[in-house]
Amino acid sequence: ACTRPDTGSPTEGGTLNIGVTTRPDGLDPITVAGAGTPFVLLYNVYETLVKVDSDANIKPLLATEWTVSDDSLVYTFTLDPGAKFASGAPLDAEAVVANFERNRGETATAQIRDKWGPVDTIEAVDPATVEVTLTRPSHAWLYDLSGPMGIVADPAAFATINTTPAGSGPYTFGEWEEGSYIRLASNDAYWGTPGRFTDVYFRYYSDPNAMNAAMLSGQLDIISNLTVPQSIEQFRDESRYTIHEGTTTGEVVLGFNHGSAPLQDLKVRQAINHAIDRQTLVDAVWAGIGPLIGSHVPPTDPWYEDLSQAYPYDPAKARELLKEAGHETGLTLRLRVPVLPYAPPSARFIAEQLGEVGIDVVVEELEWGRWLEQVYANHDYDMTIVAHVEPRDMTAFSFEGNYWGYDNPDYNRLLEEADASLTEDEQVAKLKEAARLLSDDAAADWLFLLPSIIITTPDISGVQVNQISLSFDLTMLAKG
Amino acid sequence: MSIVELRGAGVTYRRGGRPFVALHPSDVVIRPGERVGVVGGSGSGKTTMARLMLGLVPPSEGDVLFDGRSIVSLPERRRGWLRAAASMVFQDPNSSLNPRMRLRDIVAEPLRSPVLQGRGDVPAPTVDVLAGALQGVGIDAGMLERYPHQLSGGQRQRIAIARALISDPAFLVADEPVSALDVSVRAQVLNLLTDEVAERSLALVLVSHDLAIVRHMCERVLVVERGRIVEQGAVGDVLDSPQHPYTRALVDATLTL
Amino acid sequence: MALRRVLVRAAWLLASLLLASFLIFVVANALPGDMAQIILGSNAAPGEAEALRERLGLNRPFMLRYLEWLWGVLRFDFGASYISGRAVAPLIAARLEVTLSLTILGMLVAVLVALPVGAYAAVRRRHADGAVVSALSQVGLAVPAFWAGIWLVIIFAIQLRWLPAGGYVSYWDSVGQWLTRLILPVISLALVQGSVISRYVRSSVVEVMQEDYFRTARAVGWSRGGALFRHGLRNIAISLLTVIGLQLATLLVGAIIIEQVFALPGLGSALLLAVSQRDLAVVQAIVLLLVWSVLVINFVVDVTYQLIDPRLRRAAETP
Amino acid sequence: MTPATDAPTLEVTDLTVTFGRRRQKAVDGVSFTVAAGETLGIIGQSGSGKSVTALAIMGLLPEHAVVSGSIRFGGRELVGLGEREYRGLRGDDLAMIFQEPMTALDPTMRVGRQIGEVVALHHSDRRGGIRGEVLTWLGRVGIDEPERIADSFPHELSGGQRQRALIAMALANQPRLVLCDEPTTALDVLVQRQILALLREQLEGRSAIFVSHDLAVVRQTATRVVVMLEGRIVEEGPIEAVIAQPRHPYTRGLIASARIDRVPPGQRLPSVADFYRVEGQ
Amino acid sequence: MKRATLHTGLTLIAVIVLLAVVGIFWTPYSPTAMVGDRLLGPGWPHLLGTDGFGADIFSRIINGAKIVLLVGIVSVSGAALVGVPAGIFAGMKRGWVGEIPARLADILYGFPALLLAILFAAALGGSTWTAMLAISIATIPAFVRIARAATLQVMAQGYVEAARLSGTPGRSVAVRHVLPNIAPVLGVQASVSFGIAILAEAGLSYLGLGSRASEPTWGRMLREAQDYIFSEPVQALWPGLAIAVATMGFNLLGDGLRDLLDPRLRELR
Ligand SMILES: Nc1ncnc2c1ncn2[C@@H]1O[C@H](COP(=O)(O)OP(=O)(O)OP(=O)(O)O)[C@@H](O)[C@H]1O
Ligand SMILES: Nc1ncnc2c1ncn2[C@@H]1O[C@H](COP(=O)(O)OP(=O)(O)OP(=O)(O)O)[C@@H](O)[C@H]1O
Ligand SMILES: [Mg+2]
Ligand SMILES: [Mg+2]
Repeated sequence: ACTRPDTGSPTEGGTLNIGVTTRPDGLDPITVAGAGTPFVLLYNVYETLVKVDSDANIKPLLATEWTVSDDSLVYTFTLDPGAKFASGAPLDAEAVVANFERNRGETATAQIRDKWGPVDTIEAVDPATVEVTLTRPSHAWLYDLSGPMGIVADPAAFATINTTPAGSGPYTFGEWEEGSYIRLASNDAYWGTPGRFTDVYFRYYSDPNAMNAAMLSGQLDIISNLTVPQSIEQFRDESRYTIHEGTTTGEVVLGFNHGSAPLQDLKVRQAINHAIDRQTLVDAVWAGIGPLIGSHVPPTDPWYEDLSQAYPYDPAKARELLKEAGHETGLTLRLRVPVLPYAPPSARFIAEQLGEVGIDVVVEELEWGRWLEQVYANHDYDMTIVAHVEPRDMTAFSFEGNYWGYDNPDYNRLLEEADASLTEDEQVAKLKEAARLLSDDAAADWLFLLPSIIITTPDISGVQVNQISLSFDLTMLAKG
Repeated sequence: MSIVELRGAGVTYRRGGRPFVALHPSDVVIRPGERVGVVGGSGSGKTTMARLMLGLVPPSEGDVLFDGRSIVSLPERRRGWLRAAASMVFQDPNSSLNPRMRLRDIVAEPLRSPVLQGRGDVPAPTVDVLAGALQGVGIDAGMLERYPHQLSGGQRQRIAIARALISDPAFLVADEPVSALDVSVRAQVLNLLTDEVAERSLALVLVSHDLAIVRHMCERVLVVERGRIVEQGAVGDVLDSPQHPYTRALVDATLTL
Repeated sequence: MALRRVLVRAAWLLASLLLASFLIFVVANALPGDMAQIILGSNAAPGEAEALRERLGLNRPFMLRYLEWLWGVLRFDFGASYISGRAVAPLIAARLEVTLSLTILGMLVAVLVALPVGAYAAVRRRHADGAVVSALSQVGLAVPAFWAGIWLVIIFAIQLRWLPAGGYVSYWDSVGQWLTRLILPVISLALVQGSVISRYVRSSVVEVMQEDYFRTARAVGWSRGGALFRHGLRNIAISLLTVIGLQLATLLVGAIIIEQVFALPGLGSALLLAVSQRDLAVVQAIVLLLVWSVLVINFVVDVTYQLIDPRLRRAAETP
Repeated sequence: MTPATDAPTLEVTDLTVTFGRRRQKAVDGVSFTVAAGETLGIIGQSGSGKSVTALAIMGLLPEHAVVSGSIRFGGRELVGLGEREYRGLRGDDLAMIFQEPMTALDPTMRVGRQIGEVVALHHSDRRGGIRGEVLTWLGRVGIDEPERIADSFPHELSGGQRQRALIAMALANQPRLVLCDEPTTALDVLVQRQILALLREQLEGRSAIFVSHDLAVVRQTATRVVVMLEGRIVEEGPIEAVIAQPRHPYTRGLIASARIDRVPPGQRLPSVADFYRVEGQ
Repeated sequence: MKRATLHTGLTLIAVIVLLAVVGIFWTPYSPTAMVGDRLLGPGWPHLLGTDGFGADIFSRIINGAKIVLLVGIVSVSGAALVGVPAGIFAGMKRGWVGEIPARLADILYGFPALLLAILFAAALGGSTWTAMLAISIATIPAFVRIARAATLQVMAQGYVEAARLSGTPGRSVAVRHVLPNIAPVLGVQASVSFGIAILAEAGLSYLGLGSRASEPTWGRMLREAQDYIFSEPVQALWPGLAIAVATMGFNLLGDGLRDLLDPRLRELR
């Protein structure tokens, strides 16, 4: 059982250049937050026991198989006997335990430690078997194990791991020219099917148009994500470029501050949902690319339901609702958005449309640091727009003190029950219900889902169209 | 009785870091109503001496007295009485008049100065007063609204004289007042200066390298060479029978028609 | 003594350096937005930020932190990045190579172009061709640098594919690559700088041509151009060098937009990133480097005038 | 090129110079000649067109000046002469000494080189011995330490030394005509006297024009004088004759006002205005 | 030719001023609203077409003229208001007191507009006003320098000495003598700074540190047009042209003024 391509063709060699806009802040995904680090290293340099495929199914990677006890508390993983680190050292249960203990230890980021929350003990039963005991059942835990929290690094290299990543993946870390690129080299001693490229460069661009120019001038083979979809026209020539449109897990949310008086009223929130023509918004600000969702679930999650038409565009209805809520004479709301590519244009559009139903919107643009402080930490806003890119992050609405101030005990209970449910079907059912609850509550207005737009030269194959993990997975990529 | 007195006063400049003695310690006494010429070659220290008398350069040694009072350690704000009692006419009529002021304002400026406010006899700068001042130097009162660049060099120097005299000072320094002027208008300016000085019986220090002018206008002369007073005395005595070789050279170098 | 003046000026320099370092520290620390909060991003758990602040030492007294930082700076220790934990000094050193390559080459090209252009515009200023050259030479001041850069990329990198669109290769890795990568950014930079300098050259040349010694040179048999070359340039050079020196100092950070357009990992883009991440260690280090270098360049320029003869001093002081 | 001895070195006929759009005539129909070996004085009030006349002869007027009439130098017409040929004449056959010794020398170049350049520019064949020539000339204009002066920058010299250097520069190629535009006005009386003596000696046997507004100065060097007033020549003649018997009232005024020493102290000085009313005075 | 420079400059500026004045009272459409299809080419009724958001480009250009002038006026006059008195003070005071403004200006000089803009955007949020503030502060040293140098020259003039001799106090000397005589130099500096300010604002907008979506400047329009540079290159033409006209106008004005005012350029005097 193997997720890697076994089509037999050996390493063709050659160099692959990938354009990236999200920079890493460091090289250890455990101690450094931010999406830039796992983007490069996960699955390419570091591997995990399990991996999620593009249909969101959990598949074996370092673990050939695993069993779950009846009470859903004990997970037993059997390691692939062939697995070894790039250094040649065997990847055994000892190494996995050492890693897991580090990953949930002091130095790990809060976010990662949080994900280890349900875990009680981690033990090496024998060199090929690892046993993890939970304190409460959790579906999310196993899923998350496929992400950064579950990476298995070479324990011999722990001391230098933040400057020279060392793992068991098909590529090894080459070098990091800060601000320029990270180079990965093919791992000649890889225990599975090796990568196809001798060298892979992740090249960093702070200006997306500079990245486009590099692609157009032939300096890049792949644009890992086109963050200015308006420029997609440049790549329409099929003989030269292939456009891979897919989805991500980034919900662009028009968030309401539930602590702000007018927005405590469900009718007002619903009115706003009715007042915004989301399809036209996507057309205007995101080149029409990006699906409508209607709740905090991307289509790649098993509990996705199309709720995008729960509040169809209906200004008359919106006016009606506002009147019912006692705002027929008008209502003024502050829309404070961070300066990120999608937010200010969306804000401009929303201000227009809400204006038409009698809501006066004062738009303020905040630099990211200030947004975090004023909106995220201090809740000083009425409405805001931000994309939530973490996978499976419905919990964002449940944790205490979330910045929307959304607090619905029913919702919280549903999430808890879903995580603890014994079967996957039960989990899916509960989460569907939770998602509907969010929508019914008009807890926010889900504007659209950030698309994944990958541009490659036509000879590149094996592109993972949907960006559902934090990794830019090189294992399937091939050229020619 | 003296109006200005230098007591062992000397000036040392720091030029490019190196000390340079522009005026060696000298003793000079100017009496009220006296006209004194200062002659010497270029760079001999004439201007320095004149500026020293007005407190425009501090002496590096010795003392300077005006009306019997030492002015050396007085800060600028306590020199009002000196400013009220002394004026100067500069060599270059172009740069001594502000090109962006009308004659009216140029001539009125000393009257507006706070230092004169304490003195009772100061007229207000009315149009009549200013027109009178202009007429006094032979310039039509209709020119009050003009700017300096609309005047000829000779007229400009006459304005400078009008300005220097309007506050009715007791002491006037004229630093080469005509050397920048065309020969053809020098005489007019000199005549004016002679008349005014005589009329007000003010003390005059006239700096010039032209011996003929000094001879014509002054009673006493100081000859300065490289920062030292090498000879002084009544004009006739010094210029007719110079004792010092430098004075002799100066007299010999003077060209006459 | 000339030495005395230099010493006085040096004392001023020291005071300025110190004051600048303090101001920079104040400004950087006054940046709103809690650094711990930003490091943790939008997924922070409560209480997490406080712990991180404690760990980073941000809770200690301000003056103490300033003095520690200053003491470090004096030993070339700029601390470690709050974000990545990597030492700041080597990071800046790597960025500095890019920025210096860009600005020095840019300035060089600008001067080489501006001298003849400015001189021509000055000499022929009463003729149509002079006015045209003069107007054209100012295009760089009328078009935003990034705009010019984008068009250069479109033409030379994308359409013609003669040159790469961006990126940087170190001089020590490959001189040829280094040069080809820098051609387009240097041209965009030189366009603006060349305009500034050619404007300056033009007015200096016009001024020199009014000088008596220029007339003397002509009276002795030099042609206009010959007199300009033999006698004009030498006089212009001194004050031109000042302008170039000071311009270079502002360029160090001014090139930031060019860095963005051409994806060059220079100091400017590092600063931009560091500010947005509130990586104060990096912000302070870069700003300090820039401000100090401006102060030092100013000092060197001033002292040069103190030391050279007074005639030249006069010539150089006219702005 | 040896001119016939009887032909004048310079022959200016009906020279008119206008400036700018207002077409004001700075020089208005001026005619005079300078014979071989003669020094002609030009005096006149400030702004009367003396310098413009001199610069017209040198061809150094600004481009917006319009020159008409004729300037014949050694039989050759200078008005309309090509820049290239003019350049050959300047500094070689035609030389000029300017008023301001402070600013007329390049502050960034050693004096010796500036003088040597004049020779090198016109006589590439003499390149080898230029340093010697420079030193000789510096000696000839009365400089005691030619070596030191040659290696100095202008600002290191006194006004008199600088003016001497300028004179050496003008004379280095033995020009046939030397134009002196108020060469001593910026100097102090003592130095002025020395320079005048030097010029008298050096201009001996050479054609020259000596411009000044001071008759007493012109008298030191010139044999003949023309008096200019508002762009025109109002009087002309041997200098002593003009001083003794001025015909034009302006000249009379000029002479009277120059004789301060003859007026008893306390009496009014005669001025030009008493004789002739000049516009704008 | 010098008059030609001046007149060309004045003409270009007049065009911008005209647009700005019109823009205060009227634009064909709302400059920020979606008024038509997206990315229309030039034509009728949208003279210059519409942008990627569907807003009328012509209206945005007119609206931008107002802001561009505002940026210029506010940032330059702000800088002059601080820089000129400081420079005059530095030029008039002898000794170490006079040195202080000059040294402070040196320090400030090391903080170019961009740096300040980054800091202000971080501190106050990016907007046209923070951009103006940054440009303004960054322009101060230029005014200090130029005012100081010019003041030193004026202070060496005879009329200042004459004023001092008649007891005129320092403040009156500054107002009556120094300021009027350094005004022309300051005028030249101001017009040059104006052009620089306009470009600086465009640059800041490019980095996302300038104007907001709700107050579109030409710089911001240019930045937005960049996303369509291949499919709709004319989008970028209009704001680019507008910026070029404005900066060119002020630069030419500066050159013209300099030539007109500089007495040294009146030849042969
Ligand atoms: N501010 C100054 N700093 C340094 N040296 C100075 C200063 N002012 C004057 N000197 C020098 O002092 C000497 C005397 O100058 P001063 O101006 O008194 O001479 P002067 O006799 O008036 O000469 P002139 O006839 O040229 O006006 C000169 O050598 C001059 O260079
Ligand atoms: N470049 C110029 N442009 C316009 N007018 C000029 C120019 N040069 C000289 N003039 C005018 O020509 C006239 C004659 O000037 P010129 O310099 O020949 O006088 P001058 O007799 O040499 O006077 P001075 O004794 O002051 O040197 C003056 O009215 C002057 O204004
Ligand atoms: Mg003097
Ligand atoms: Mg003249």
